[in-house]
Amino acid sequence: MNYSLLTVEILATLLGVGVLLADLWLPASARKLLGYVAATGVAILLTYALGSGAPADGTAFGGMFVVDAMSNYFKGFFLLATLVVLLMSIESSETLVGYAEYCALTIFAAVGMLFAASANDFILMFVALELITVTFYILVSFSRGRLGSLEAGVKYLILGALASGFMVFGIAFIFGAANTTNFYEIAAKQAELAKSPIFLVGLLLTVVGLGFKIAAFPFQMWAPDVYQGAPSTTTAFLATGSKAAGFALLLRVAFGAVPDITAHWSRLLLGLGIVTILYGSLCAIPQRSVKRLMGYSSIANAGYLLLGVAAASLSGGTAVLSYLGGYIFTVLAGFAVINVVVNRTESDDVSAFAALGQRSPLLATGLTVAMVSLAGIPPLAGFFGKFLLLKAVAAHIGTDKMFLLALLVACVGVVLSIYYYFGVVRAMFWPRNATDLTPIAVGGATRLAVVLCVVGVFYLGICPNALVKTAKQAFAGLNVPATAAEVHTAAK
Amino acid sequence: MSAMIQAGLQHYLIVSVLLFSLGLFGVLARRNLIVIYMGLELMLNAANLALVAFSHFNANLNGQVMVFFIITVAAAEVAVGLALIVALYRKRSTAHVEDLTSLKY
Amino acid sequence: MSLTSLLLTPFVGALLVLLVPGNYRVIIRLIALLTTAVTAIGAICVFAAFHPGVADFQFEQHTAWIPAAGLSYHVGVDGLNIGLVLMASLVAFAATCVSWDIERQPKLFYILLLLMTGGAIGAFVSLDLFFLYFFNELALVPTFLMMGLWGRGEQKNYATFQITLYLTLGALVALTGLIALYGLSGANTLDIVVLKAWLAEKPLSHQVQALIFPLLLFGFGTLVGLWPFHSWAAPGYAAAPTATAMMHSGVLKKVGLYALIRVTLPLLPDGLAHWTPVIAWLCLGNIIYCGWLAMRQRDLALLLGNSSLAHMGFCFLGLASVSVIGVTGVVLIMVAHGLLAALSFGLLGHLVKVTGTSDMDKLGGLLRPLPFIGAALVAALMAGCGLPGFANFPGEITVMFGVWKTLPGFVVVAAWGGLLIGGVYMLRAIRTVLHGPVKAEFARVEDAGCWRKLPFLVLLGALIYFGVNPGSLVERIKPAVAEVVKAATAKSPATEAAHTPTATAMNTAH
Amino acid sequence: MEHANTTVTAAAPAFSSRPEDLAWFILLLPLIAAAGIAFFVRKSNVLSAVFSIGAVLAAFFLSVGLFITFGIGGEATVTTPFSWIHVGDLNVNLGVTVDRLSVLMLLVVTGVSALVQIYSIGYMHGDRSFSRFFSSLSLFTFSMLGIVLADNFVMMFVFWELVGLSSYLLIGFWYEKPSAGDAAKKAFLTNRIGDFGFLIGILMVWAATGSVSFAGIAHKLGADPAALGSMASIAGLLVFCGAMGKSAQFPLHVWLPDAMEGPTPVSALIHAATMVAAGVYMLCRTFFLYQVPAAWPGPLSFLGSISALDIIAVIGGFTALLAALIAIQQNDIKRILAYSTLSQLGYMVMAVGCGGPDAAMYHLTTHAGFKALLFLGAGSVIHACHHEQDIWKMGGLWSKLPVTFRTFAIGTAALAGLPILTSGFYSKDAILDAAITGGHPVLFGLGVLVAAMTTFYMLRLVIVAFFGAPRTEAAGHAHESPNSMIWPLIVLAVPSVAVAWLPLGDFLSAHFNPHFHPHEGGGIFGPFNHAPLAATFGTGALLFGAAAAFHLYWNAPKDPLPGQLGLIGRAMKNRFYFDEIYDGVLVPLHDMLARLADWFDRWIVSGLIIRGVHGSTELVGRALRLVQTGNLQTYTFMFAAGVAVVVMIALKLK
Repeated sequence: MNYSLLTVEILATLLGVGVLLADLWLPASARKLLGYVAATGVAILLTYALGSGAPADGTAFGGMFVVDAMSNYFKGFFLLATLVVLLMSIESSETLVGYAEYCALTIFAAVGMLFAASANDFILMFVALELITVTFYILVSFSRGRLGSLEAGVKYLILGALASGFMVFGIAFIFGAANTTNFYEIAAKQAELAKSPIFLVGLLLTVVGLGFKIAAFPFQMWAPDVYQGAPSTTTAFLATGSKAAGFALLLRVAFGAVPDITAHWSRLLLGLGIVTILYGSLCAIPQRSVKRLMGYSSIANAGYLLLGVAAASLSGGTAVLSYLGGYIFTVLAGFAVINVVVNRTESDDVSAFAALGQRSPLLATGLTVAMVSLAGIPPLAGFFGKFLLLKAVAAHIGTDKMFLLALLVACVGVVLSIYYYFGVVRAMFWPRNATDLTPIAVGGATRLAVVLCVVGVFYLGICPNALVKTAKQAFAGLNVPATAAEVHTAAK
Repeated sequence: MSAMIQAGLQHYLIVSVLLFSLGLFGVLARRNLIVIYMGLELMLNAANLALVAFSHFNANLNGQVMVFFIITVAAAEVAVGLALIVALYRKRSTAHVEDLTSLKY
Repeated sequence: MSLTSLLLTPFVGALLVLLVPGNYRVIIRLIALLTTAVTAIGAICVFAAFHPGVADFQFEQHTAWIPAAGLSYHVGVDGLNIGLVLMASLVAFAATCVSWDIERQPKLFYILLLLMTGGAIGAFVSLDLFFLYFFNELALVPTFLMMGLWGRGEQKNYATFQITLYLTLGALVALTGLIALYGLSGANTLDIVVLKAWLAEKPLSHQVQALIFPLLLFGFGTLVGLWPFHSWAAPGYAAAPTATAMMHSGVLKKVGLYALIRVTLPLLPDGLAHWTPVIAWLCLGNIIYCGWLAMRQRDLALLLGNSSLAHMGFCFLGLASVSVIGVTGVVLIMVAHGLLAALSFGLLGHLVKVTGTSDMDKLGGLLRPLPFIGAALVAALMAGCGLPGFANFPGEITVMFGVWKTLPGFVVVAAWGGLLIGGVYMLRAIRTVLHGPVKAEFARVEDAGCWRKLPFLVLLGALIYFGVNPGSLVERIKPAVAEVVKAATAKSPATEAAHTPTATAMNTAH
Repeated sequence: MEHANTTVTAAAPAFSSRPEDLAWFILLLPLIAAAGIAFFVRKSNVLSAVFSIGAVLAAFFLSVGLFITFGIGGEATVTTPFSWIHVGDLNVNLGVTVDRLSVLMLLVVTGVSALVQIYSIGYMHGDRSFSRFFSSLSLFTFSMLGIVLADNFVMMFVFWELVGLSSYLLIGFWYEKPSAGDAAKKAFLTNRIGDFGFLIGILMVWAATGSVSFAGIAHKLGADPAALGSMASIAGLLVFCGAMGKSAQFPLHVWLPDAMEGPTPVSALIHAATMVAAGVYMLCRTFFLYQVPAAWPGPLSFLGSISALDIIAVIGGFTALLAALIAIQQNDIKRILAYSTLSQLGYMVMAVGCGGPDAAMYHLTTHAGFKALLFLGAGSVIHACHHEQDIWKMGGLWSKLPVTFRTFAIGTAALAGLPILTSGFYSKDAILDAAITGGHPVLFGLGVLVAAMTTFYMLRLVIVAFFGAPRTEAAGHAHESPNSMIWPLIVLAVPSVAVAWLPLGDFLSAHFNPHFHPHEGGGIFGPFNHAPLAATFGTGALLFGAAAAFHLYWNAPKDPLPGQLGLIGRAMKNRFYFDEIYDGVLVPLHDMLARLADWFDRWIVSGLIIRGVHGSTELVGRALRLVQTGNLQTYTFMFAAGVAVVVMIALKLK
């Protein structure tokens, strides 16, 4: 077996273990150093994975583990998210008891994501997801001293386990109906499987599990509570890595295993997307807690991404991948700022951000860029992602009016989102009553994280060509058969 | 032997679904976190049962392999979960879900 | 000066300002002023070097940008946008001049202003509709922040959010239309030149055009304040700081109209024909209804805001005529109104600065202490009610000539609105604000000092120049307009074929 | 582009050495002066006056040159060297028409303007906006010359509006006086109503003939008189609307009396001699529009063969009568003259309507002279009496202001139409003659009646103001005005008499009728020879009016008429309540619509719809987030329910 395909995963695991072990010998005062070490390690891994280390396409573990353009695409972003989260966490190394464990767990979760990106079998998918989920149970409740963190942990635990239960049950059905759990093999016989209700139910239950990860309606309930309660760095990771992993698997299942059924269910996905957008956007309007707001925003964004999945086309998949790329940078930029502010003010209320524009122009810029990008306004990454998504959806409006509805709902969602995102911006620049105007000093790591993300957001907004091209290749690598709409387009 | 009903796939599946439903009911109806967690384990085991049954009737050992994975994962989950619930109990002296509503709306 | 360097100048300026520490105020101001001055001079050079009588794009530059999505960076000017580019850069220069007094966070202010400028110019020169949208939206956040940070009035917050949400919604609906055009045409590009050639070969069916057109009309229309989507404009401009109001009412508002002409005339002729009556009726909403609103305003800022909406009505009227004369008039009005709106809001800014209010009931007799500002305001308000000698007049009269043959009744009503209703509120404003005995508290307010007159003189000069010599614009506008109108009115056989069967099918379905 | 008596030189190289190119200089000189004063010499009163008067005098002498050239058989030309807007079939050039009509008008405008400006040096002495005054006057002169020279409708409309602007600026010259501001506004807006019709008329004519140039339209109508189709009469009337505004014809006459709020020289120049005559001039210039057969669209077909000219004549006659009636009961010296101006304008419009544009132009020319004289004289009186304008507070001024009195008397005689001696007699006679030859006996009678009334109210003014004993201190201590004010009076008195002996009527008739031959037996007794009816009745009316005035007012301490006329007198004094009707009906109507729109916008659009959408969205958000109870039980339940729903929907999609 070709273990070289797993180099990144293996190295990442070793890094995690190393960090954990190093903690045993390091004095308590040097804990902070571990964050830097971990971050540096991840950074090296990232350059390795993007550069020379990117393995050639291939499969391992009997087809369970696949390396292709898509897995490489996601792995880059997972490592990037891990890097930024680790950088952010250095800011809170004092408040997180057992900081070394925190770093190690973050890396372990990242390993789960890396495996998820390569999973080509329901078994590996399950294991990778559980690796992510179980580590997140701990990461979410890491601030054991805070009731909110514990409560969020328990809620995530119960609902996560529930989702796992459904998913496992679904996998059992799939296995029963298809007699295999490998995506390629399922894809080969999807025509007959599509007639099997057992298979369809099993597939749906599996998708439910993924829906939980991406916080799509109606499996979104955990998101606001957990986002709010968890430590900010965890929330950031949850919103980026965990969500992206969910989408990586969703795309693989939907287009790698059962593309025809996905096309058949596109209206279901579309409907879920529409409802998710509306739910997330509407609920976010009255929010005062910025982290909770980000929870609802995350729901709404899941809705947008679902529209891209529902388009069930090359452009749709490309859009989802590009969107996720920009989204990761954007959200990380936002949370890097939120993390600092929450740490300093011990509040995540909007009023805690009052006059941030004067207290720390860098943080204010970072959060503004994040909010504006989330709202989908050029020249930031969020805009381009939304543009591609809407474009993918619009390709269908000639054939199905529901896509037109989705398009309009997406517009409404964006307008609603401007309302709440810009509310945060307003609080930073012209607060109703700002009492505290003392400058906020920002540590080097956070500074680096914010700058990195902001530059990324701008770069992907202005020069998204490389990203889009990679995304297109990645998605095309799933061997998605051209859908009716694309055949139609090509014929014109 | 002939008097005995030959246990077919659907019998296993029915049991499995019943088990799953019981577990789900436990999750939905019970207030105590520990009990809810037991319900969740029941759901996982229902899946295990179904997998084993399918594995047997499909003559494919992969299902059994999957079961091992599930058991392992469930163990890990239980370890983390119970630790969490204990930590919560220490903090709040309660393991009832309705007491856990500081994060809402 | 190439269009790209013209377009990049404001952004480079913004970058330079960003690099200067915030407490070097004078340097920041000078950089901003110099940047816009260079932009303005560059635009004048481009305008002068532009060959009249040629319908093709000039100063074209083309680079593949995002080939993966079929998007390209393509800039160029023709008759439709050459005047707008000039107008935008002049207004930007004037807006920078009048912002000299910004005391709070001048660095941020000038960065935002320069971004707005770059966005506006970019939107006008972009021939790829994606970039048109892109650059237009670029100005949204600066607008929001400027209104919030430096805005005035009690309604500031509400107005800021209203304008932001409205403009986003409009822009998004328009984007939806553009994307639909992109997707349904099958051309897989938003480059206007390519799309035009493509659609000339394979026009969209009548039904599809009638579906896309309203998205563009109401989307872009909202950006212009098409009735009944006008509510954001007046309170927004009243709450905005002077420079923002100048840039927005003068320049950015025109982007929507420009895009409407640029896109719908050549690409969606059937859709336009289908919706022409609606446009004609809605434009009366602007001309008459918003005129009446202006009559009732007691706040000069709201009055100007509503009057600017009324002027936009003439543009829609001209568009509805789908004639060379009418559309030429529309472009003329767009240029003229840009200058005029900027001038009016700039003068209003000075009034508010020295008197602290724009409430007309509190003002009075200001012509005595403010001879220059007062006289310029009289000129601006008179230009606003269509007085010859200012650029608005040739525009409005050309529109009326252009529309008369197809929609005479609408012209009658529009003329009533423009000549009478416009006259009533403008003169009322002059009467209450400038005429009458001067109030004691304003007897000593300061007139614009020596070089502070510059921005107003620039705008006034341009208004008068184009008012006296509209030919310099018309000759440049005409060929391009003739081209798009030809595309909009000529029914290609393909179009006939495409929509006749549909119509038959619909009939049988019924 | 060939017209009966017009040569068109299109796109000729600008300013070749032809004499008609002088017209451009005449046009632009005042503009240069206005701009020069505004931008460069604002601080210096002397230089301002020099600039302004110098420019207008130069223009005047150039006009004299042109007049002589064309008076002696020069050929009418149109020069259109600049294209203003040329797009599609809309082709607007900047051009000048130089023919008998325009050169005569040039002379009037520049002449009166020059005199008024000289007069203003004295009258406006010490005013702190002295230079602004001269700048505005120059701007006005420029705009007025533009109307005179315009060779097409659009250009005429442009200058039409500019004249409106300069009149606005000058009426509101003392803008700190609220009444001045209001009057300026009213004048501008009333004119705008007329302009509205004018513009629509232009559009109609353009649509039908494809041209906006006078020569082009005339050519087209000459070839095909029915080119305007069923809208011929309507188009004519719409164009006449413009004249109704500028020349203050009923029902748009209300602005003119209020316009007297401006400085008196302004009243003399703009609201007596030139601007108000623009309407009449325009009707004469576009007379070809009215020579087409009457045609009405369907709903108005009952009007049959009644032509636009007939309606114009009636409106003119009615205005003349109405204004004369009002003038009889006014006490403000300037208002009397204002209503007199109205009345005389009505006269001119009536003349055009009766098919006598030459008579109208003739009267316009003579009227410009003597009415300017009367206004300047009134200004001198007002100046002398310390800005007292009520004639009943004057008296006995003839000895204190000898020159003013004499010139004023000459003006009065000319206005009343004193036979043989004054120019007014000849032009008025031409109008009465036109009414007869045009077949309008009723209008002829009306004209005679108005003539009598004119004599009556003018003599009332002269008798009350200049004779008897001084009724106030101010009148008692009045002094003659300075020389700069006296001299223009004397100069203006000359044409009031001298024009009488010039063959001006024939000069004009030749313009409108190329086959015109001067009457045999012309000379100063001409009217009695070839229009005996008109001349006799005119003289009779004069005598009757004079007798009545002397009877009633000689040595009268107060006005005896109100007592005798009762209710009608009150109505006359209150100007037949037109202002009240407008203020009470038209203005509130528009205001009400505006109020309605505002209410709708405030409560329905901004309130109900926008705030409603905003509020309900927020409400939905608030309600929806209640789903997020925070209770795990709810969450698990919803999760399970969600699974069920999704599975059901998915399987239904089969």
